[in-house]
Amino acid sequence: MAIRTSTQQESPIWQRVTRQRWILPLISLVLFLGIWQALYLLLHLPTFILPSPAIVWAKFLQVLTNGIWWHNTSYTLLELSLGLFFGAVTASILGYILSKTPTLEKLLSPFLVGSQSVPVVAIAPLIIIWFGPGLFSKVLICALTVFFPVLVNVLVGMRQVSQDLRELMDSFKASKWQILRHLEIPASLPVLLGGLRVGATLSIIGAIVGELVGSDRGLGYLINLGRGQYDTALVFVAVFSLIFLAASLYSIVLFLERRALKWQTWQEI
Amino acid sequence: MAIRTSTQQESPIWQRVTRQRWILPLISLVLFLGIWQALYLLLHLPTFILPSPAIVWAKFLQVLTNGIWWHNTSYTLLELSLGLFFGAVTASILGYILSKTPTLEKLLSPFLVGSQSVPVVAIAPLIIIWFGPGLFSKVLICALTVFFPVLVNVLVGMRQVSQDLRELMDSFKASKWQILRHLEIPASLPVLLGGLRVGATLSIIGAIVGELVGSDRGLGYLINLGRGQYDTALVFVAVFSLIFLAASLYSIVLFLERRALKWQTWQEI
Amino acid sequence: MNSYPENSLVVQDLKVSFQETDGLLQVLDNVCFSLQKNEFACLIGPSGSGKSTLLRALAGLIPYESGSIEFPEVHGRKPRTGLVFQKANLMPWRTLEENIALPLQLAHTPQAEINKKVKEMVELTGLQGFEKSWPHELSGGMAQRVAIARSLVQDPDILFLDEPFGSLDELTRERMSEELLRIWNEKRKTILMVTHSIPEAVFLADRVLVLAGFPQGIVLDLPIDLPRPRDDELRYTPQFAQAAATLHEHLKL
Amino acid sequence: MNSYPENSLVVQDLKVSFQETDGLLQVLDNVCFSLQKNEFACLIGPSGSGKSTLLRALAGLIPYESGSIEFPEVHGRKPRTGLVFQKANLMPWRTLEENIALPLQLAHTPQAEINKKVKEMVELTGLQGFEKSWPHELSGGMAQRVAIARSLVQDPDILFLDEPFGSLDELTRERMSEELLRIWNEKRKTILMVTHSIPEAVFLADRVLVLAGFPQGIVLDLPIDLPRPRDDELRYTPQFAQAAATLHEHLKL
Amino acid sequence: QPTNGDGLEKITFNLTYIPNIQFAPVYVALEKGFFAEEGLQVDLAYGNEADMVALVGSNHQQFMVASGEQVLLSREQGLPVVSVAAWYKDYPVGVAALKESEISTPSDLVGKEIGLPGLYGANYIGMEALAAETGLGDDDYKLVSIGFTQVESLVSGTVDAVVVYLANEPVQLRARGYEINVIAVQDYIDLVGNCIVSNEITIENNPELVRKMVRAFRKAVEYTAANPEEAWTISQKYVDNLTDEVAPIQKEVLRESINHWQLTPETKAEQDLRWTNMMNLLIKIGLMQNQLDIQEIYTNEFLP
Ligand SMILES: Nc1ncnc2c1ncn2[C@@H]1O[C@H](COP(=O)(O)OP(=O)(O)OP(=O)(O)O)[C@@H](O)[C@H]1O
Ligand SMILES: Nc1ncnc2c1ncn2[C@@H]1O[C@H](COP(=O)(O)OP(=O)(O)OP(=O)(O)O)[C@@H](O)[C@H]1O
Ligand SMILES: [Mg+2]
Ligand SMILES: [Mg+2]
Repeated sequence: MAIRTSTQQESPIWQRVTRQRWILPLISLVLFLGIWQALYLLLHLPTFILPSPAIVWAKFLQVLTNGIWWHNTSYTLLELSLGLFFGAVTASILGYILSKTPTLEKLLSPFLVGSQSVPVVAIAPLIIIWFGPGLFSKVLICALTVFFPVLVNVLVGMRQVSQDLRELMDSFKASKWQILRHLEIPASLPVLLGGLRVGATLSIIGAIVGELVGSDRGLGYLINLGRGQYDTALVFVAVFSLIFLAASLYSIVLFLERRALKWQTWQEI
Repeated sequence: MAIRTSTQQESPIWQRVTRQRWILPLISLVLFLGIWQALYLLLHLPTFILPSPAIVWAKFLQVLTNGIWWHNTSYTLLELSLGLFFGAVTASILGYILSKTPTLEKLLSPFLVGSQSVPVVAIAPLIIIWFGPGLFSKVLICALTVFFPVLVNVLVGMRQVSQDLRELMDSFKASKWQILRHLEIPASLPVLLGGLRVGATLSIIGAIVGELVGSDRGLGYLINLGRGQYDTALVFVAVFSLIFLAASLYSIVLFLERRALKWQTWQEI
Repeated sequence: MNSYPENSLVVQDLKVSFQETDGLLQVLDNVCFSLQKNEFACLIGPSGSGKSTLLRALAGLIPYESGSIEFPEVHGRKPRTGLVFQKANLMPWRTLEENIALPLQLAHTPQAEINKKVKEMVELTGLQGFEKSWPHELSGGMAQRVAIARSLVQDPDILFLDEPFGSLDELTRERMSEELLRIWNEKRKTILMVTHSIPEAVFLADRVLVLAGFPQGIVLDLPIDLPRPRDDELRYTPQFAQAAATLHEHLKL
Repeated sequence: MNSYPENSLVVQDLKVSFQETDGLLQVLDNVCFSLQKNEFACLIGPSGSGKSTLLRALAGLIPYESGSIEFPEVHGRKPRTGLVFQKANLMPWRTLEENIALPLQLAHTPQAEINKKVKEMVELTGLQGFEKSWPHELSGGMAQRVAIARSLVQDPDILFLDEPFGSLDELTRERMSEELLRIWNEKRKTILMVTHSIPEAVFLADRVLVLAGFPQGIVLDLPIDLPRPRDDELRYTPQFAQAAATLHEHLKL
Repeated sequence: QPTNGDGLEKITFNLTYIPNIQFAPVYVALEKGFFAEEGLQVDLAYGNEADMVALVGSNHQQFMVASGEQVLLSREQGLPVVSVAAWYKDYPVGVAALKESEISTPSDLVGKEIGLPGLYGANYIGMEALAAETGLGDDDYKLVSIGFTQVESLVSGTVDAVVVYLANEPVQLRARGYEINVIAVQDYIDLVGNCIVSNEITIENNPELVRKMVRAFRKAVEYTAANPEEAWTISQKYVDNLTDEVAPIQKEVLRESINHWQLTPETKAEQDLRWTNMMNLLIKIGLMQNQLDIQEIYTNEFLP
């Protein structure tokens, strides 16, 4: 019918450049560093208020070589992974159970909405008083932050399972377990993973809150330490590490999402 | 065709009871208080670790009558409203501009994803250093927390504006401004408000973090005060007030959503 | 056909109603009909008359209030039934061949046999080369063929189809009808198909049943005595036009 | 009709292509035809042959590469055009009457006049009593009527319709066709309507144009000399069947 | 108490906030084996001071470092905590201002904005004590909550003066070339500073444990004061980032801290005065309502 010919018009240079996926983020980064350096030079602020990019970079290399960076980053990572894992797993299981028992769901839904809006920063002290200052409390805070977005999304996801596909499974006389395995889990996966993506970013806040209150390891500790020693470059290194962690976690979940949901068509962001 | 008759079968009492919208939340509340009281009685925990519901209630009445509660709650409310307002407005405007200039959007998108994952707790001290300890810093922290979810949702919303309706507007030779007013804003409103709903809950975290870091008023200050004075009941009062604030804010946005989007069919949660 | 044809489905005095919050919705009553073995029957009726409800009751998806649905035994066992919905109703997370394999997996069929049967169905429905495609990569017509393949893979004795071509455009629809006829010819099933299109019903069926709304039941049982195999020319013959006109008349009642 | 009919649209050698990332997609070429004043023409053609593209070019939504589209003046002014899309394309956040009012609002019409005209169109399309309804509360057929009302409210001289009944079932479709004919009778517009359904084209049109894919253009221009007003009986006459058969022939080419 | 394989008694020692050079004696006690000599295996935990007091008060844990006012405040709320040994000899809080501001005595603070982390904790109490003792009224100055940003806020002129820990912020400021005046609270009133805190249950059930703990800790304090360089080296294992840029400043912080430690025992009368002053102050500023019996609050029974 319609015919595709190769007489493509030459597109302007700018368009050809911006078509490279990595070019624009790179420009952004350079721009960001440029503005930062300019601010540093123009404002004449003392280094402990605003360090230059070069100083922060040197600090990063220093903590990288003397092992401090990895010592603390790995601890935060541990809290995060444990928190994410337990939070997501319990939320998923509870979510599936609740979605099967509507009365229980209605009974608990005020708590669900309520607890979603509990600022975790506010209850972190209570958790520490109740469960002590160790790893457990931090993992718990982290798990709690992940718990609700995932739970809510499992409920929403289960509700979105197509009635038509349920009837299809019924017409094949599938068992409850088969329906869970072959229909409900795959059908609610996109929403579940969407919740996990939000949860992953939030969980970092959870981990940091636990550490900021007081700890001797982790990136939150590094922030406190840097502030206590007026080593603002160290604070910057820790904050950028956190951003990097958050972005990586986000990308990993996104990657998992695209792997698991390769049957979906994808849009950026 | 099909005929509706009134020979409705009597439904079991339990079903008739649960059909009342307020019954289940009420049961939940009673259940919650019951479990709390039971824990209190069974665990023999000292009051400063777990106060009983009655003690917390007495504390609430005390701070209510002596004005402390309103003094602090109103301040947090002020921060919240200003932060929400400025955060949401700037995010919406920037969002609409970005969605019209894809190159700019691509340029900034690494920052958008990155900054969404900056744990606000981590940079709150920097903001106080840079912008001073006053109301401004706290409103800024709050606005920043609201900013990104709303911005991202405006972008997503604008992308979801139906191409068909754009063509419709074109076929009527509508101006850019008319397209914005009559198509783009109403079409992206649901997603925008969805972002606002998330943002509203997050903004509470923002306000509290700002207060916890350093403040002499607000519910975050009340939490710090309660902890400093080993008055756990006061901490509970402040946390419950926050939950109440968050839930109210959530409900208000939900209410606005349902008003503004009364053309949509609605589902619970 | 024998002089005393074997029945494959007998429905008597079927009554179906739905319990809704504000009352009992009565949808079907006095529905009586039977299908002969290897017969291709079409069911038409106004929107909301209960066609889908009838099919869902026959497929065992919803209970009925009174009356009876009987499936006489085939080769000494209960006959298997298959149902094709109005929408293709594919699982978007399964490839084309995984979708076809679903009912076999649910029945714990060994993998080797699954592979064999799926391959057979892919060929029968002309979907070779698309085995690994995702549903969203298929055209509407292909998706419908997958749905039909999925219902055929268990080798059902009776096939219920609920407006399987409802969402297709006229030309694709005609092509699909021809393909369905070819499959029916090859596999010889008893088929009951709901359709909105009078020409489609006339083109495909041995018999057309007209279902009126509650409480009337089946108000017309029209045998279509057009020669088989039928081809496209048939659509523009006077006999065709006449059968269509009769049905049209009864639908407006 | 006059012996020398006035033209309302003249299209000559129209060529349309889309610039895509991996090349130039040529969709239309050598498209020549003209519409007479107050004529009801239908456009049919295989899927993907460029029917929608042609309509969008005529309505000025996409640019064309070469050739010409001319709208001779009516009463000394440029004629107004209206376009109805395949989907009703209503704004879900506007009530039925607000949807109809949209084009008038965009043209800065005074509110009093808007009210008057909208009321008129609601009556013409038989939508009284639903003025305050939301689009999601309307049935498919009602939504299509709103779309038509919206395109008529500006009193266009030429109306382009792109498969306006595509998503409706056969019975509703027939009812809508009859209503469109009634409106056309009352308002006397020039109409060009794309459809997938041969019977629909024959039933409605004075002329049926068949568009083949690139690079053929219009391959058949068939006048339908059936008497008007047309009613349902017509569908089962031999003349009708014959015109349909001719079109069917040309579509398969 | 649980013991590990070596027959050592396992306990947790709660320190506040994060690892810090000011906790050098604890690190010295661990590294030099002072705890092990007493048969103790000590784990460290860090956290918010109030949270930690709650944990010791409920006997979840047995020992911590806390400031004197925390003992009083928590006892009033019913936490049975007891100070079992003094560490600091005075209250290490003061008000710092840039030299050019010409604030050098409490009376210069009149009409000024004074920054402090918040209206709670040691900084607040120190400031209130100074004001009460020097006759400043609530309206004479303005307190501004600035979080722990005293150095930045003072340097950038956000506030006129800041409340500081004598051993830390003044050192930091001077090291960065800022000339400052410091008004030390200890020059105007005697208050209790940091102590080793335990609880009544432990004292009653396991007084030997308390005695061992106090003995080891006192020994470490004396050793650290005598060998600051070695203590510094030991602390580098426990406190991250004691790199060359921060080393001179942090060493100075350690030296400054040692000046506040109680190296020669005080008389009971002197100690009673500190505790009573603190209690009266807390009552005066409304943080406490009731008079408590000072003798229940601290004990010298376990001192070597
Ligand atoms: N699960 C259900 N619960 C309640 N009412 C139902 C249910 N399913 C169908 N109905 C009602 O039963 C009646 C018949 O519906 P059905 O879907 O069987 O009609 P149909 O003949 O298939 O119509 P169509 O041609 O539009 O598909 C309708 O009034 C419908 O609202
Ligand atoms: N905006 C566009 N950009 C690129 N290609 C397009 C665009 N719009 C249509 N096409 C292509 O132009 C060709 C004709 O499409 P068009 O929608 O006009 O067909 P049609 O005749 O209306 O088909 P149908 O009957 O299925 O609606 C198709 O190959 C289509 O992929
Ligand atoms: Mg149906
Ligand atoms: Mg089209």
